[in-house]
Order: sequence, then C-alpha cells, then structure tokens
Amino acid sequence: MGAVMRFLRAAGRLWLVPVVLVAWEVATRMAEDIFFPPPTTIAARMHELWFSGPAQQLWLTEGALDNIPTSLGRIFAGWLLAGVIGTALGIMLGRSERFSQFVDPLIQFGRAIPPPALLPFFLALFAVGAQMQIATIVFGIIWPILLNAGDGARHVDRLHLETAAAFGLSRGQRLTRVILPSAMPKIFAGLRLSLSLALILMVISELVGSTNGIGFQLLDAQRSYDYPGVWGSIVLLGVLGYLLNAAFLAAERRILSWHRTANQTT
Amino acid sequence: ACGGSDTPTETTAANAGGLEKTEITIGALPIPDSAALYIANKRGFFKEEGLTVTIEPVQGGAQAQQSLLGGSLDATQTNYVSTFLAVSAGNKLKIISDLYQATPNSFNLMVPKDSGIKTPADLKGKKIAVNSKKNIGTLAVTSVLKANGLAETDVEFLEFPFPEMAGKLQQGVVDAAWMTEPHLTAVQKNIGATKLADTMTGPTADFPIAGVVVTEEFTTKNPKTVAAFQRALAKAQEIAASDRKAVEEILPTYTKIDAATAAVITMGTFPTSLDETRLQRVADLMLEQGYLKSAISAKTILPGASG
Amino acid sequence: MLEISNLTHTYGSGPGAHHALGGIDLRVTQGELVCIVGPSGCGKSTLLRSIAGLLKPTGGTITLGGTPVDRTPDDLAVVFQDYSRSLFPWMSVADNVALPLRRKGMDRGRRRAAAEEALEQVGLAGASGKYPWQLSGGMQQRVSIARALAYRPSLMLMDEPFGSVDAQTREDLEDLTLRVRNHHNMTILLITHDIDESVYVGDRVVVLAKAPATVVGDLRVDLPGPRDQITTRENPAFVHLRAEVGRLVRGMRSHPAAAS
Amino acid sequence: MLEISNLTHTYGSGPGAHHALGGIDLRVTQGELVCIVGPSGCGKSTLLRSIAGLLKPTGGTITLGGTPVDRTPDDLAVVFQDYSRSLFPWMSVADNVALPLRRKGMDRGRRRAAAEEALEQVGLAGASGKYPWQLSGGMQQRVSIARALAYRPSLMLMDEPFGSVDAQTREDLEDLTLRVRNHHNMTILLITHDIDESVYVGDRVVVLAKAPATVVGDLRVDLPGPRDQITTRENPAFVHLRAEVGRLVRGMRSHPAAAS
Amino acid sequence: MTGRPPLSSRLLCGAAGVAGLFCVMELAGRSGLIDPIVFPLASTVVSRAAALAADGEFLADVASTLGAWAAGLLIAVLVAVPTGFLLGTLPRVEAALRPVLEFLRPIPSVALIPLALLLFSDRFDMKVAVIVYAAWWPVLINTMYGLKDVDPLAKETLRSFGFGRMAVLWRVSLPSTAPFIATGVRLAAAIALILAISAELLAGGASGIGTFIIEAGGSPDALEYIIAATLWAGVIGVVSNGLFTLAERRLFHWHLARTEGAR
Ligand SMILES: Nc1ncnc2c1ncn2[C@@H]1O[C@H](COP(=O)(O)OP(=O)(O)OP(=O)(O)O)[C@@H](O)[C@H]1O
Ligand SMILES: Nc1ncnc2c1ncn2[C@@H]1O[C@H](COP(=O)(O)OP(=O)(O)OP(=O)(O)O)[C@@H](O)[C@H]1O
Ligand SMILES: [Mg+2]
Ligand SMILES: [Mg+2]
Repeated sequence: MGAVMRFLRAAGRLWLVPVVLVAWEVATRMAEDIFFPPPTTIAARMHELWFSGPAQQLWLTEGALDNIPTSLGRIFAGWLLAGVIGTALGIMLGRSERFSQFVDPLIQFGRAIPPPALLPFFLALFAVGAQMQIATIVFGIIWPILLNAGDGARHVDRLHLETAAAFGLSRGQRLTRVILPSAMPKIFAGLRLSLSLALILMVISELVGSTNGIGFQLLDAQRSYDYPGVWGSIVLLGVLGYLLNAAFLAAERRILSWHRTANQTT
Repeated sequence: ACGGSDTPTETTAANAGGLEKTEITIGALPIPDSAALYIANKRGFFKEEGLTVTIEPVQGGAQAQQSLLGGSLDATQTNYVSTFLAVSAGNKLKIISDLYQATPNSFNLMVPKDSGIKTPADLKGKKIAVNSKKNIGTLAVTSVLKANGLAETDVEFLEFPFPEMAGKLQQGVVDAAWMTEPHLTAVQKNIGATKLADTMTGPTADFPIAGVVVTEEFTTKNPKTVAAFQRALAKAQEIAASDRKAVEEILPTYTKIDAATAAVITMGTFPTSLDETRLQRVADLMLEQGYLKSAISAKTILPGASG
Repeated sequence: MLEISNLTHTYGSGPGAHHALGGIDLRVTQGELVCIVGPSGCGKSTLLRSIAGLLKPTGGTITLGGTPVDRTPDDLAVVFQDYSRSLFPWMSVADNVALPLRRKGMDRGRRRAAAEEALEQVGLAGASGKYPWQLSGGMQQRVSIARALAYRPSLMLMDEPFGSVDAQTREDLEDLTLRVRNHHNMTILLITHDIDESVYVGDRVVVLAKAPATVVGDLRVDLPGPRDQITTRENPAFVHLRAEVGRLVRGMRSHPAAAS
Repeated sequence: MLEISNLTHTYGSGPGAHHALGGIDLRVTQGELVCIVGPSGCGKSTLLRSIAGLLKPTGGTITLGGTPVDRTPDDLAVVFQDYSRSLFPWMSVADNVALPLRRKGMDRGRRRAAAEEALEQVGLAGASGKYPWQLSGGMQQRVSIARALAYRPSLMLMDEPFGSVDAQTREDLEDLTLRVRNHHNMTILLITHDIDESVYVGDRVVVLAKAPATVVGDLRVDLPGPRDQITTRENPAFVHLRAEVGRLVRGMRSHPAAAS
Repeated sequence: MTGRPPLSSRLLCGAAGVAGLFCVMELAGRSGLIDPIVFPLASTVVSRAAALAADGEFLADVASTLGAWAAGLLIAVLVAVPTGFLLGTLPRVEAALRPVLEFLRPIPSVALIPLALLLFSDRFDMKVAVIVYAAWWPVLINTMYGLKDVDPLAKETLRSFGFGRMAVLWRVSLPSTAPFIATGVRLAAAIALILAISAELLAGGASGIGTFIIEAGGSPDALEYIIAATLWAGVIGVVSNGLFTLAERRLFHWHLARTEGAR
C-alpha cells in the first residue's frame, strides 16, 4: 500500500514529462524539418540502435553493450576521481592560505582552459584510450567540486572551529568531524554539477582517437547525417543524466539528512 | 531550413546586374583548397560582378553546412564526400563551383621512420590516423587497401586532427597516418616519417576534393547572384591553376603557413569548370564502399536540377 | 597555574579600532574557581578567548603552568557564550559530547558511557540520540556544559554557562560544577552576570570595569565549605560579599550605598 | 486580545515524537504584560513561536483580536532566545534595527532616527555603525531588543530577552520595557527564568509545568505602580509573590517549604 | 580577519607557483618525458604567446570572444538567479521541472552547437545562446543549494516582523546566499569562456580566439599556435577570476569575518 502510494506520488511528480513530449512531437511534426525529427522517430531509432537485441542480453543490442557500459565506466571513474581529488585539494585550498596563494593562479588558469584544447596534452601524457579519457573527464569536471569544497572549507562557522580548537581536536578530527561535514552541502552542490559535466566531458573525450562510447556514436551519427541517431544519443545522455542525478539526490538525502531538517523552515 | 530565406536581401543602387543579393558570406577552411576564393576577393573579381563577399574561416564541412541552413553563411567550402552524405540524408544542397582536385602526393599515407611497415599490405591489423572517419581519408585509404588485397575492416581507423598526427606517429599510438599538406612536409622534416603510399592513385587519381556549396533554396532565389559568383570564382580558379606563385602569395594571408613552407608543399589542382562526370566518380566510389546506401546522380547536386 | 600580566587587546585598527582590554593582571592557582563579573561588553569574553588561545591579544602575556599561551593549551575545555552555534548540527547530542573524548584516547564504549553520564548529570538523560537543533535553548546550553564536564579538563573556561536555564536547573548546575571541580581538582574561570552566583560558586570574584577592561576588584570568597544553596546563601558573609560585588559592578567601589 | 485554548504541539511523529505542548489555555488582555516561567525545555519557546505564527501547532486554537492566527500576525515583534542568529550579519547594527521600520512606511531619515533612539535607550549609542559580529553577546541581545522596541508593535513576544546582560543593564532594560509598554499600550509576553524579574515586570506570571507543557499557575501581580527597582523589590507583596512563583516552578504547588 | 596577506605577497606567491609549473613543463619537455613533437616545449609556447600579445589581429579575436563571454555570462546570471530562487522556494515547481531540467543538464553544449547553428542566423546570438545554456547551470545549482543553507531563524525573524515572502527572499535569503551564488558565477565564468571558444571553433566566424585556432589548424606549427592561444584563454581566466574575487571580498566582508576563524 505504502509502496503503491509512493509510486503514484513519484509518477505524479513526473507529470510535466508527457506534456513536454507531446508538445515536442506536435511541434516537430508541424515543422517537418529533417534536423528536428519528432520524438517518436527518435525513439524508434534509439530502439533500433540499442534496445532491439536478444532477450538474453536484456534486449540490449551489441551496439548498446559495446558503447553504454564503456562510457558509463569512464564517467564513474572520472567522477569518483574528481570527487576525491577535488574535495581533498579544495579543502587544502580552503584551509591553507599559503597553499592557496601558491596554486590559486594555476587553478584559475586550468579552469579557464577549454578541455578540448587540452586533449593534446593528455594525449601526450597518457596512452590513448580509457586513461586519457578519464584524465580529460577529471580535468573537465573537477572545478565545481574544487571551488565549492574550497569555499565550504574556507567558510566554516568560526565558532565551530574555535570549539574544535578549544577541545584540542586533532587535525584529522577537525577535518573529518568539523570541516568536512560543514562543507558537505557545498561539496554536494559541486558533485551534482560535476556529475552532469562528466557526461558532457565523456562525449568530448570520445571525440578524438576513440573507437567506442556514446560520444563516439554521437559523432558517428553526426557525420553520417543520421539526425534521429544524433537526437537519440542526446536523449540517451539526457536520460542517463536524469537517472544518475536521481540516484545522486537519493544518496544526498541520506547523507545530508541533518542539514535538511536542521534548516527546514517551520 | 529555418531563417535562411528570412534574411532581408539588400539591393543597393550600385547593383547594376540586377543581382538578387549582393552581399555574400562564405565559409572557407584555412587550407590551400580555398585559395581561389581569397584570390578572387583580393583581386576584386567579386567586386567587378557587384558582389561583396566576406570569407569566414570554418573548421569543418558538417558544421559549416549547418550554418548554411541556419542562415549565418550563404555559401561554404565543402568536400564532396560530406556533400554526398548530406544529400543522401535528405539535405537539399547544390554545388556551384569546383575548388580543388587531388594530384599525386597531395594526400599520402605516412609511417614513422624505421617502421616495419613497408607496403600497404603490411597494414593488416594496424591503426591508421585520419582527420575524420567516414570521409575522404577513409575512402582513399580503403581504396589503397583494396588495391593491396585488404579490406576496410582489416585496419582500425582513429580520428586525430592533422596537427596531432605527427605526435601520434612518434608515440606509436598509430602505425600510419593519412595526411595532407602542409603537415605532410612538416612530418617528414620533423620526425623523418616516410611515405607508405600515395592515396590518390587508381580509383582516386585526380579525385575531386572540394567545392562551394549553397542550399537549393539559395540557387532558386538568387540565380543571378550565383551566376555572378561563379564567373568571378572561375577567373580566380584560372589564375590559381596556372600560376602557382599566386597561390603561394595568397596562402600566408589567410593561413598560418609561411611563405617558405608555401613554396615547397605539394598542391592539388584548381579545376576551372564544374564537371558532372568527375563528381560522379566520388558518388560511385562512395556507393562501392558502402558510404551511400543507394546510388546518387551527381546531377542532383548541381544547380538547375531539382533534387 | 595561570598568570596573566598586563594583557591588552584592541579589535581592528585605525579610527574604528576598539580598545577592549586595557591591561589585565590576574593570577589563578591550581584548583581555584574564579568568577569574572563585569558590565556587558566590557571584555570578559575577549579575556576568555585570549586565555583559550583563540585570539591573539595585542599586548601582554599569558602563561599557563609556566609556558606562554600562543596556541590553544592542551587539556582545556570551553563553554562558549554562544552555545547554540558551538554545537555541531550534524552530530547527535551524545556524539557532540563524546567527540572531544577521542583526545583522551578512550575507546568507543567508554566515550559513549562518559557522554551518557555527563548528559544525565545535566538532566538530559533522554536527549542523547537527538540533534542539537531539536533541543530548546536551555537544553543546548546544558549539552555544551556536559561536553565540557565530560572532558574533565585541568582548566575549564565557562562563558555565562547557566544563563538560559531556569532557577532550579541553574542551582543544580552550579552544584554540579562545584562537585566536579572538587572531585577532579579542576581550575575554573567562570563568567557570569549573576552576582549571587559569582559569590556562591567562586573562590574568588574578579570584577572588571567597562571598556577598556581592567580589574577593579578581586574579592576572596571565604565561605565555609561545602556550599549549599540554602544555608550558604543565608550566611551573612555571603550577603555581605554579594553587596560588595554588586557595588563594585555598579562602580561604587565599596562606599556604603546612599539609598536603601 | 490574545486567546489560546487547548493548544497542543508535537514535534515529529512516530516513536521519536516529542509532545511539547499538552493543552495550554491562556487569555491575555490588551496592554497586559504577562511573564511566562517554567523549567528549561518545557515548551515556552514553542508556545511563543506558535503565537507568532512561525510554527503550526498540531492542535488547539490561537486567536488574536478575534482572528485566528494562521500566519504571522501583523504588528508583532519578537525578541528571539537565540538573538545572535536572528541578527543579520550583512547589515550594520543600525540597519538591523531600522529594517522592520520599512513595514511602517517610514522614510529613510525617520527610520534612521528611530533606530538611533532605540539603540541609545538600550545603551548602545556608539555601536550603530558596527556589525553584529563586532559586538559582545550582551550587546547583540540588546540590539535585538532595540529592534523590537523601535518597531512599537501592538504585541511583543520576548524570549529570555535579558539573559546575557549584567545586573545593572538588566534592571535598566526591565524599566525601559515597562516604560515603553505604558507609553504605547503594548501587550507583552515575556519568557524569563528569573523569578524576581517575572514578578517585577509582570502584571501576571504564568507558570508552565514540564513536558508536555501545561499551565500550572497563573498569578496576578498586584503591586503598587509605578514600579521601582529598589522599593518594589522590598515590598512584602513582592517577596511573597516571588516565593509563590518559586514554589510553583519547583513543583511544590503552594505548600509551605519543609526545609528553611 | 587579521593578518590577511597583502596583495603583493599574493601576487608573488602566485607568480612563484606559475614559475614552478613552467619549469616542470619545460623540464618534462627537455628531458624527453613529454616529446616536444607531441606537446611543444613550455618556452616555445610562451614565446609564441608573447608574440601573439603584440598581434593586433589576435587582440581583436580576444576582444570578440570576450564580448560574447560577457554578454552570455550576464544573461546566464540574470536568468539563473531568479530561476534558482523560484525553484529553491517553490518545491512543487521544482519537483515538476526537475525531470526536464535534469534531462537537459547533461546534454553536452558542444553537441548543441550544430543545432544552435540551425536556429540562429547571427553568429553572436548563437555564441551567446550556447554560453547561456552552459553557464547557467552552476549559478542555478549553487543558488538552490545556497538557499537550503539559509539560517531559518534569520528568515523567521523577518517573518515575525510581518514581512512577506518576497521581502524575506530579498532581504535574508539573497544576502545570505549571495556568497555561494558568487562561487557559482565564478564557475560559470570559466565555463562561459570555454563555450565561447568552443562555439567559435565549431562554427567559425569572422573573429574570436576559436577562429584563430581554426586558422592556425592549417599551419605546420598548428600545435604551438593552438596551445599559445589556449594559454591566453587561461590568462583571461586568471584575470577575470581575480576581479571576481576582489569584488567578492568587498561585497561579502561580513561573510569572511564571521567564518574565517582559527585555522
Ligand atoms: N525542532 C524540534 N524538533 C524536535 N523537538 C523539538 C524541536 N524544538 C523543540 N523541541 C523539543 O520541544 C521541547 C520544548 O522546547 P522549547 O524550545 O519550547 O523549550 P523552552 O521551554 O523554550 O526551553 P528553554 O527554556 O530551555 O528555552 C524540548 O523538549 C525540545 O527538545
Ligand atoms: N570581532 C570583533 N570586532 C570588533 N570589536 C569586537 C569584536 N568582538 C568584540 N568586540 C568588542 O569588544 C568589546 C568586548 O567584547 P566582549 O565580547 O569581550 O564583551 P563581554 O564582556 O563578553 O560582554 P557580554 O557580557 O555582553 O558578553 C565589545 O565592546 C565589543 O564591541
Ligand atoms: Mg561575552
Ligand atoms: Mg526557549
């Protein structure tokens, strides 16, 4: 009963989706533009590309099994790495004025460099393939985590830090018990931004020297003038992004429960 | 499809020839292929026809075609393989001028110094760098492979921009690279790479490479403008075809190729007329290699024929 | 144990500067409970924060057990005036209390037990699983007292620790503080605005004058121990001392009051 | 003017629920100053927040001037217990005080003047250009009192408003509150832990019992007006009432105390 | 608050950091760790970049890119902050829009450039549209998360004085969220610059750093040109970030004072 209700409520929250879909379908059918195929055409193409496989493969095609898991693997590897490195570096930056003085210009510099322009650099450092792609993803998405973590760590409530100091908490305890939790909401904002960016960077990293992945398929469809295919890839990215984000929010709700209730307005 | 025709066409008083549109923005790649466009502009051939032409650098054919349809470009340089692919996908495009045609050694397959690969037949199972998959590069390399008893599936094509290919060869990321000028000359000089094969021989000898494309709508709405443009560009093609010095002079003005390099690179030829049978070769080879699902007549991409 | 000499502090600089401490001298011996009273805004918290090493005073010296205080001394606990902001909202009440105990090398079980015990002592036996923001103001204040008491520091600094609780609870907490002090021979500095309280719990009452703060009175409280809320407060010596402190705070410096 | 009947409130639900208010009945007439006392954590702040419309009680009704309170009533000012968090750190002290006056449609100059006047009344004449975080705890508390007083609301809710200031300032603020109340005929509800204070400033003292809170005593304070810190507190009626409230808070319900 | 290092020491330390990286890169190139054919020497790149600074054409390119960048960033902020407030304060609207927004967010702006080309006949509009699309997310997300962090007691204070929802938003939520929004804007500024260049790269155009890179692509020294131009993009990023940081320090001194505690 509770589960049914929950399901219905979840479905209720999605009401805007069918509305948008129908509007999109109508608009594209009226426009009759080959660049803007209607959603049904896109869906058919997506089905053909990825979901028309045999039952024992969960109806996934070879194309799907070839491209989607590889891409997802790259995204996760890149995102996790970026999360760990970004949080660590960000907290160092936030807590150490010295350190931030030295590396801040480098960080601001790196941040402003278009990741595609850095592909040659990563290509030089890493073997082509997963390593280089993950490096590109990490480089491209680390900034929101880094900046937000730095910000969060810099702006911990003064009295919290003084309490920690007064009770002689060790550096490690201060970090894990005080600084990290209070920067956590901001770090999560960064992580959430980065998750979507990871999808984008995955596409970019697959544009050069790659032989598989969703980004590669997108590029392939683009140069074959397969517009439904292009849109199909875009929709796939959107759906993946939505699912990843939903999973992320669920995790966040658990981890930041104190934050939500502590700050809820009555 | 959107917007292209909405741009208000300005008809100035100076418009003697009754041109429908006197100001044209054309996209061009910063490579030798588009030299005639710049020559025509510099020597005032367009002006003589009452046209004001703005040439804007673009990076690749596909995006430029989108700009064409979106209306930010009126015409653009394109390669023929892209054009046929686009047309087969339902885009209504017309080639109004031919720009560039391959000559021997203008598009070569290069291997690093001391490579174990001595003949194209050794490429089986190897990795080859091309600037874009499903395009002239793969088409030309595949025809070389076929001539040597290999198929397209016997090798792996990887995409890299031309400037990065030297590095990839050096690092061993790829075993061979399909390159064109000025990178061909540079790669030989810098890393001592050697030529494995000329890809513009046999079925691809004198292969048509690039032309000027507009939308079909543009040709039907602006026939006089198109004709004026063609006349002006033909003059420039004539010069480019007959006077290498003219090309060498113009190259450094719109690319970052210096005069010294311009003097030594191998250049293709600049055809002076638009020839249906030559273009048909491209479509036929594409059909043969499976780039096209069904035959396309080159006539359909020439002005006049409604496709 | 604690020696403060000619301590000065100025907040900010230039025309907006505020001269908060104007040369404070104070010696506190081991095991003493010194109450500090003084008008609002005179610099009591500033003094406390300097002793805790949380603020670098602009002048003077503080030594603790012979070593100058330049960073937060070891084995110190503070009950902050702004107790609600000094609790960590992401931890349960018990975790807040248990957190500093890690420094003492206690294992999980003993930390937990010590926290529960301290919470029970301040009358919050049932609240250990709650979060600070689920508690009333007075309860939060008691959590922060429990945290300091459970830590059993050798020096405890308390900034108006009993301001938000009712009279009954306040008395209980005063007695608790005295008990814990006697039991563990702590040194305590306690800031309060309640003159009765300062005399009741203090071994000495130090009176600060308004900005910049200086010591204008330092009274030894010689009341027969163990103190008791009813008998002690009835003691004539208590009544006298209370009046004395009251006069000092009001700036009347021991003159007999004209009215009443 | 204010009528509360059978007000109940429960925080949370399920096994962790906390039953804070257990059926409160209270009537306050226009111009009255009602003091609320009760043990820490009993539900005083919860009651106040319900009246202010900041919290939706789970049961019962509150009407103000005949209309039920379902959102924040007009012409109300609150002095929060957690004063430091209720001041805006990005505004100067004067701006903090002047901000609510915008609601009164005052122009800039008059807002400014009113803020300066209120700050002076609470003894913070020089602090108007400072930021809240540059003030001591007691000064911050006075800023939040000044903000409420300057607003001249018809109903004022004060949650332990004088807890962080010294005795002298406290008396001044008590008298100030009484003066302002008489002058502008405000209705005031004041939560305090100081029993003397409750009797001194209150027209009535309402005593709440521990969780869930219920009214266990409602005493009318019949002291000859105008009150005076010295004479009023010496009045035998005052002493008697104080003892009475004290007994109620301690849960002894008017029985003569056994000890002492 | 006390003892903030003077600006000169910040600059000095920063310069030291940059010099350090330069040396590492140069050494990596000279020692053959990174083959100069694959990635040019740091000194080569820097001298190219220095030469570009005197190149009027390149400066015009930079100006053109910056124009689109500024317009795009401004619009993104103007759209994202109110939207963030709307979504942050109206949970129902947020719940309804979330699927659509979360669907749109991971769509690579780079993949959208071809579509933007179809929709806009003006290059500048196209660039700005793409920039806005990519740059508004960080501002939006940071605004929404910042709103969750507003002290409820501060909001209640204002409400108790009878202020309405809008007033509370304007006077409490906005100021206390502002520092976090500012971080979002700084994130967005870098993304906007990236998108401006990418859009120029993919779409071509009369001028812009991206266009410069296209032109350089045909050169045998293409890599050096491209990386030198990229270097300038980085420098623009550092400068703009410095300006933003300065502005933030001025605007949010209260935030720093309250939170820059014992380290
Ligand atoms: N947000 C909340 N969630 C859960 N429980 C709460 C919450 N706020 C208050 N309580 C509980 O409600 C009870 C009453 O709290 P309230 O703040 O009204 O007490 P109070 O009488 O004001 O106490 P004090 O004098 O200490 O301020 C307390 O036991 C507290 O634990
Ligand atoms: N961060 C600061 N910046 C500037 N001035 C400050 C700062 N902190 C405190 N002050 C000033 O220093 C003086 C002393 O403050 P302090 O907090 O020590 O007072 P206090 O004696 O604790 O008062 P209270 O009893 O009200 O808490 C006050 O006048 C206050 O305005
Ligand atoms: Mg203080
Ligand atoms: Mg309370």
